[in-house]
Amino acid sequence: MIAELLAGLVFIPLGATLLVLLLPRQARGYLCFTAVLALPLCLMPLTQAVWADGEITLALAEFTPPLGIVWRLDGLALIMLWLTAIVAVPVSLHALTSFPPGEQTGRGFWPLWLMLLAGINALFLSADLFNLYVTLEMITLAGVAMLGIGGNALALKAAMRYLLLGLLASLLYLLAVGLIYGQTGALDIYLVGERLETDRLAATALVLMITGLLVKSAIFPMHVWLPAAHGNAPGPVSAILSGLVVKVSLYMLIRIWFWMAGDWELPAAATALGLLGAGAILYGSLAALIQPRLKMVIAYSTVAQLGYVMLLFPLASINAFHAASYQLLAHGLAKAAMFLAAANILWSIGTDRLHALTDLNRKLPVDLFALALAAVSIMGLPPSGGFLAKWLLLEAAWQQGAWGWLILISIGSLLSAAYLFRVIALTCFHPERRHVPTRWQSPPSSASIAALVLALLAIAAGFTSAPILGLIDDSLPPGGIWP
Amino acid sequence: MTTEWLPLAMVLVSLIAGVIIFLLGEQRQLARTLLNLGAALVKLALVAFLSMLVVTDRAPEFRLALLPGLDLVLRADALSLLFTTLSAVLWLITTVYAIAYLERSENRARFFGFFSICVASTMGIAMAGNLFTFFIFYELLTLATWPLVAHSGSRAAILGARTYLRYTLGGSAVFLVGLIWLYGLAGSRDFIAGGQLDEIGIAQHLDLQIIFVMLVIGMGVKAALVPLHSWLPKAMVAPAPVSALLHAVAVVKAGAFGLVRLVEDVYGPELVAELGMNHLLAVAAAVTIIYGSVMALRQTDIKRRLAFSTVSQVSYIALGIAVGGVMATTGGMVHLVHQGLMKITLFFCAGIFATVLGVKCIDQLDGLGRRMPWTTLSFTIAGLGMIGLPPMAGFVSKYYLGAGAIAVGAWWVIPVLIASTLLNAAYFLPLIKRMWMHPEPGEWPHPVNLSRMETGGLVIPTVMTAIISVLTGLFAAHPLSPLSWVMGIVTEYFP
Amino acid sequence: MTEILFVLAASVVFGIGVWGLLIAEHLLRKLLALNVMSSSVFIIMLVVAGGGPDGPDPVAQALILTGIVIAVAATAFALALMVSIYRKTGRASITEKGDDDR
Amino acid sequence: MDTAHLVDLLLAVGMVVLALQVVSERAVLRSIILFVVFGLVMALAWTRLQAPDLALAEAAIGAGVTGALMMMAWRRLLIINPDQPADTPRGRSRVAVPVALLAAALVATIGLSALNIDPHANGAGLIALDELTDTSLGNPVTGVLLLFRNLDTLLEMAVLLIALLGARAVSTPAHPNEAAVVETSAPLVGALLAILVPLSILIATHLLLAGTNEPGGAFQAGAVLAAGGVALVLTARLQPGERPGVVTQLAVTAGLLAFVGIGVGIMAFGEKLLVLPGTWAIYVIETAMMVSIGLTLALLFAGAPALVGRPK
Repeated sequence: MIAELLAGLVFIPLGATLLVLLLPRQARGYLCFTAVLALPLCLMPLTQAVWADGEITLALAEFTPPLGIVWRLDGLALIMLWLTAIVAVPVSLHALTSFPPGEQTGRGFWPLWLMLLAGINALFLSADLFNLYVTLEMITLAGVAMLGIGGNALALKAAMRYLLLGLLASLLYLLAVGLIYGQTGALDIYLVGERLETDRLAATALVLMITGLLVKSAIFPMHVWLPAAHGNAPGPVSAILSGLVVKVSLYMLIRIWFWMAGDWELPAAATALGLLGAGAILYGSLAALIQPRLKMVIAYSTVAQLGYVMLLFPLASINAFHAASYQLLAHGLAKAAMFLAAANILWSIGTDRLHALTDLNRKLPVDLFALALAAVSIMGLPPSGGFLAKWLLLEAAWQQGAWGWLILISIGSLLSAAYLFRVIALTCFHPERRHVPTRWQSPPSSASIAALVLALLAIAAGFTSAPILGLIDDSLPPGGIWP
Repeated sequence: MTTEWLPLAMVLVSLIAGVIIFLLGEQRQLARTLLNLGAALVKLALVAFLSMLVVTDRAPEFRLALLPGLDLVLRADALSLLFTTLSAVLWLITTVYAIAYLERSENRARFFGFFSICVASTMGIAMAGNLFTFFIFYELLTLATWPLVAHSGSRAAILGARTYLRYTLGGSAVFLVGLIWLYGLAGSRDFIAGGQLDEIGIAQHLDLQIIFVMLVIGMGVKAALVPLHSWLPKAMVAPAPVSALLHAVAVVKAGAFGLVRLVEDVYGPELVAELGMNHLLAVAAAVTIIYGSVMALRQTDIKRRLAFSTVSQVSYIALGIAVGGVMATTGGMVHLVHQGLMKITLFFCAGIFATVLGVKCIDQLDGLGRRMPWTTLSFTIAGLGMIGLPPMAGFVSKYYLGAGAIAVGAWWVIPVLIASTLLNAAYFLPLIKRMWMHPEPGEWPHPVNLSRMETGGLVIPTVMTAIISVLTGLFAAHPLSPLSWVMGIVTEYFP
Repeated sequence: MTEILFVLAASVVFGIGVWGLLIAEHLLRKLLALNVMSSSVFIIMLVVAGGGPDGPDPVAQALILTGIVIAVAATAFALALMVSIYRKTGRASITEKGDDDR
Repeated sequence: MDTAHLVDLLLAVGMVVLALQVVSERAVLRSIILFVVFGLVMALAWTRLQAPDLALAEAAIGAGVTGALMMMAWRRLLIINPDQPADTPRGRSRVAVPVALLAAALVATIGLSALNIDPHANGAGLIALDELTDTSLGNPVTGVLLLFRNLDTLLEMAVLLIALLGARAVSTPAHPNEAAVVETSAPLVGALLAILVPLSILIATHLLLAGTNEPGGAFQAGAVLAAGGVALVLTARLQPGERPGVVTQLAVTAGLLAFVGIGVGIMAFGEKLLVLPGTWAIYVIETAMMVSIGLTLALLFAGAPALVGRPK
């Protein structure tokens, strides 16, 4: 039964893509949405199984490592899968109206979206370095393609930049995989972790891998592609890219660092990664503060928020692990909500320039409410998932006496408050410049509800820590965590 | 019958009311009014019921684990009931006033929605059973108050709101770091009368001192301790009911209440004295008292004068708990109630002056007594109370403060009190004199014709709070008075 | 000997690819540089994996084969994207300032 | 120095020189042509490394298909705007040279140090050769691709499909000039096609069948099949269509459909996920994959969602 459910996570969306391409247009919408709804249904029994028996492994085609590929479902992977499923449902609900399955753009969107879901799920399940490469390519190509739907020139150029850097990053990663395979004769992360000797070759491979993944995750200063891509993508695609796609490579980075290179002691490298995170927090926040467009603010906010996850590497304790996972989860929910709300605003008034956003509290109360709730979580104000993440991170920093990181986190959250309150203030209280929108159409109510649901979930994440943290506790790296 | 949910219900009543008000939209005025008043009445009933439980020693407690070892605790004890009662009563009165005050303005749904959430967070602050819970609602309060300050949407309002945010968020960042530090040292502890940190060794006393300062900074921002006060006068651009709420019940009081919790229930007066932190707090409070009064004297705008008066008066609370001893602590804590009653009256009056006649500056007050006798009378009563004239409520507070200071040998408090009283008189008496003695001007700045409903809605709450403030002073010895209540609480701290 | 020669050549080709990717303005040339780079990566992967008397490591060969197909898929998609950009903007490059504005 | 090493040296030098020219050549078209030559040199290098599967793949896919795709894209650009200014590399990025040198040095160091490493005793490659004896397959690469690590191959087909879907999704309305395809009605072309297309099908089928025991397989076969399709597109015997029909969609997805159908459907019979039930399944899957790869590449080449026959 378990194997069927695991297969379902990948092959339901994949199979649905194939069916969507073959079926007549009337049936498409329902089919796609049903396929997305099936994901949380698959995850529920799997969660119970992981709770009861711990990690689940499945050797594909009955070949075990080093030859075969193994799927491993532990707590961390489960959390990421849940994030994917939970974000996917409202985003799909939104996409049903913004990309109607029968129309030209929808025909482009839905198969790619389902393929992307299949790729993301396959990546979270996979414990094989090369299989991770293939899934990562699936995700990158599908993500870039979705970004270009609609043919906006800015979006197309951003897509190209994203694609070129993404392919370069993939090559670096692939080269590293080749080197590691040469040394260990294995590709399974756990097995490689056991066999890898810490010589120059392995160190270089690790550097190549990390560099590639940092580019894919848009960690400062390799973030250059992200703001334009996330800021110009069509509505739900921004939510998908910011909520899910960047998390994927960050997750891989965590896996490789702690699971594959878990018993190397690399405090200097860890500090360097943390400093990149610090750069991301400061630069992303300051850049968000001066952006003229709502979606660009949110995009730069993603650059900043991902920086918090990087603090896991220098802090490297159980608390930091909790914090980073929670940050991935809470940020995914809140950021998807923000981008959906921004998409609705853009749809309604035809622009997302901040100075044009007046009186939204009366025109688009639900969307503005969703935006504000999500902002609460991003700023790390209680009660919200973002707050718990920040609390855990501060606690982790305190326990190690890492006052520098502690101050950084505080400053970062103040900066995030600065740029988000700026947005909300402009949308509600706008004294002199009463902007009369050139066009107005109210967004479909399901689109607004989708944004609101995600925002409420981001807040609700502030009350459901026990099961989530429990899952993480059960899936700590085999070599332990070292600072 | 289980009563655990009662503290939660106290918070949720206003929170849900707020959300429903948002959803009702701008036009459903009657439904909104009924909901507002209904929720306020329900809350009063809950407070009454809770008081009964607390008196009979069956105080309920609601507990929810947010993180392992980190609980959200809401519970009713004597101190929290003091604050909730004050908030609940004043909320009801302010709601009546606000409905009348905002009769003709726009964005009322937003206003009343955040107004309710603001009260909900005040309830949460009052009922918080540990510092973590306190912090959560403290932040929620910041969030809910910000749109109220910016409500009018004018440039000044937005700037005022921005200043408010900068101060409060900066303060809460410091608060959060202090909180993390404290929890790292001592773990999560519930509030206990007399403190919870006794067993922490002498080696950690420096840590405790730094943490104390950080937490005081966090709370001092809202309590408007000098030099963290300057957001308060700028926030005066908010509508009058908001100012009233801000100064009397919600924000400033939340900061002062937090200081009380910090000194009495987290560190405990003994430890605070041992760490030498009481002197620090007392000096900060004394400086604030004098500075606020002097600044108030220099203001020509009525609301700004009242704002600086708040800066000064709220610090009596901090001064009381810092000086310590049964009497002084009682004086400080009872001022929580007394100052609230008097200050809300004053702001109601200022709001009436501004809306009905357009009077905003002190030199426009001439002859108001004849035009609006009831409002002017209320203003006079509250103003005299602030000065500390017997038998007003303010006198009771000041008397206990002074006597308490002498009892513990803190003689230096007396000159501070005297100076402050003189300054109070100097900035209130000229106003009162102008209103009653000076002749009416030929023309008021912006006279408005109000309907009977509106006039009643504005004046009746004002008169009521004025009367209550007199009664609390007159019947201070009655067993149900705030003073007796506070005495009961304080005797637990100083057995 | 063969291996050493090829590894050296592939390393230089890798460097040339990086250089080309960074300096080229035309998107086609950037893509050519990427493809040149990927070829060099494949050579190194195969050489590093070693092998036995029957030829190089079969798993490495399979990985490279997969890599080649993925590279061609990505290239084909990138070319389609480039043509779309060209149709929209009349340029086959993405180096422009002011992209953040709308 | 014997002949073999001389050839190696020539190949190595050729690779470097060609790569340098591909990147630095003034005219883009010459770059593309040189890239194809580079691909052929690479193919020779693979044979020298005793990897004939890769040599075939490099020649057919790396050089052939990629070169054709590049060429077609270049041609489109020219059709859209014939006055395309020549592109010359300029020192745009000051970091380019240092980064490139660093990269080359890095790669050379690690590559050379890796040469000293013996193949791992428990390495996947040796185990694959062991496992192969239990199967009816003779080509270990095909074994890895379709039996031992078939999830990679399945997802790789997904990548190919995503590329096609993505190319469809990002396509903007075509320029009017683009529709004008060179119409060649010369009898010689017809005769050439009459030979070329059946030949490509024949070679593809051979590569497919040979792939189980000898070098070759679905990918190489698909690329050769695509070459036939490309010839038909170039001579306008097949023309870009607007909407893909069911047959096109079915052919494009056939590889994945067969793979998923068998690999996942097998679970209904109590087998484990992706266990293939026998050699026949491998043939079915490879055939379907070949069709999908061939058509997908041809469609990507034509830059269109579908291909239709020449209107009569």
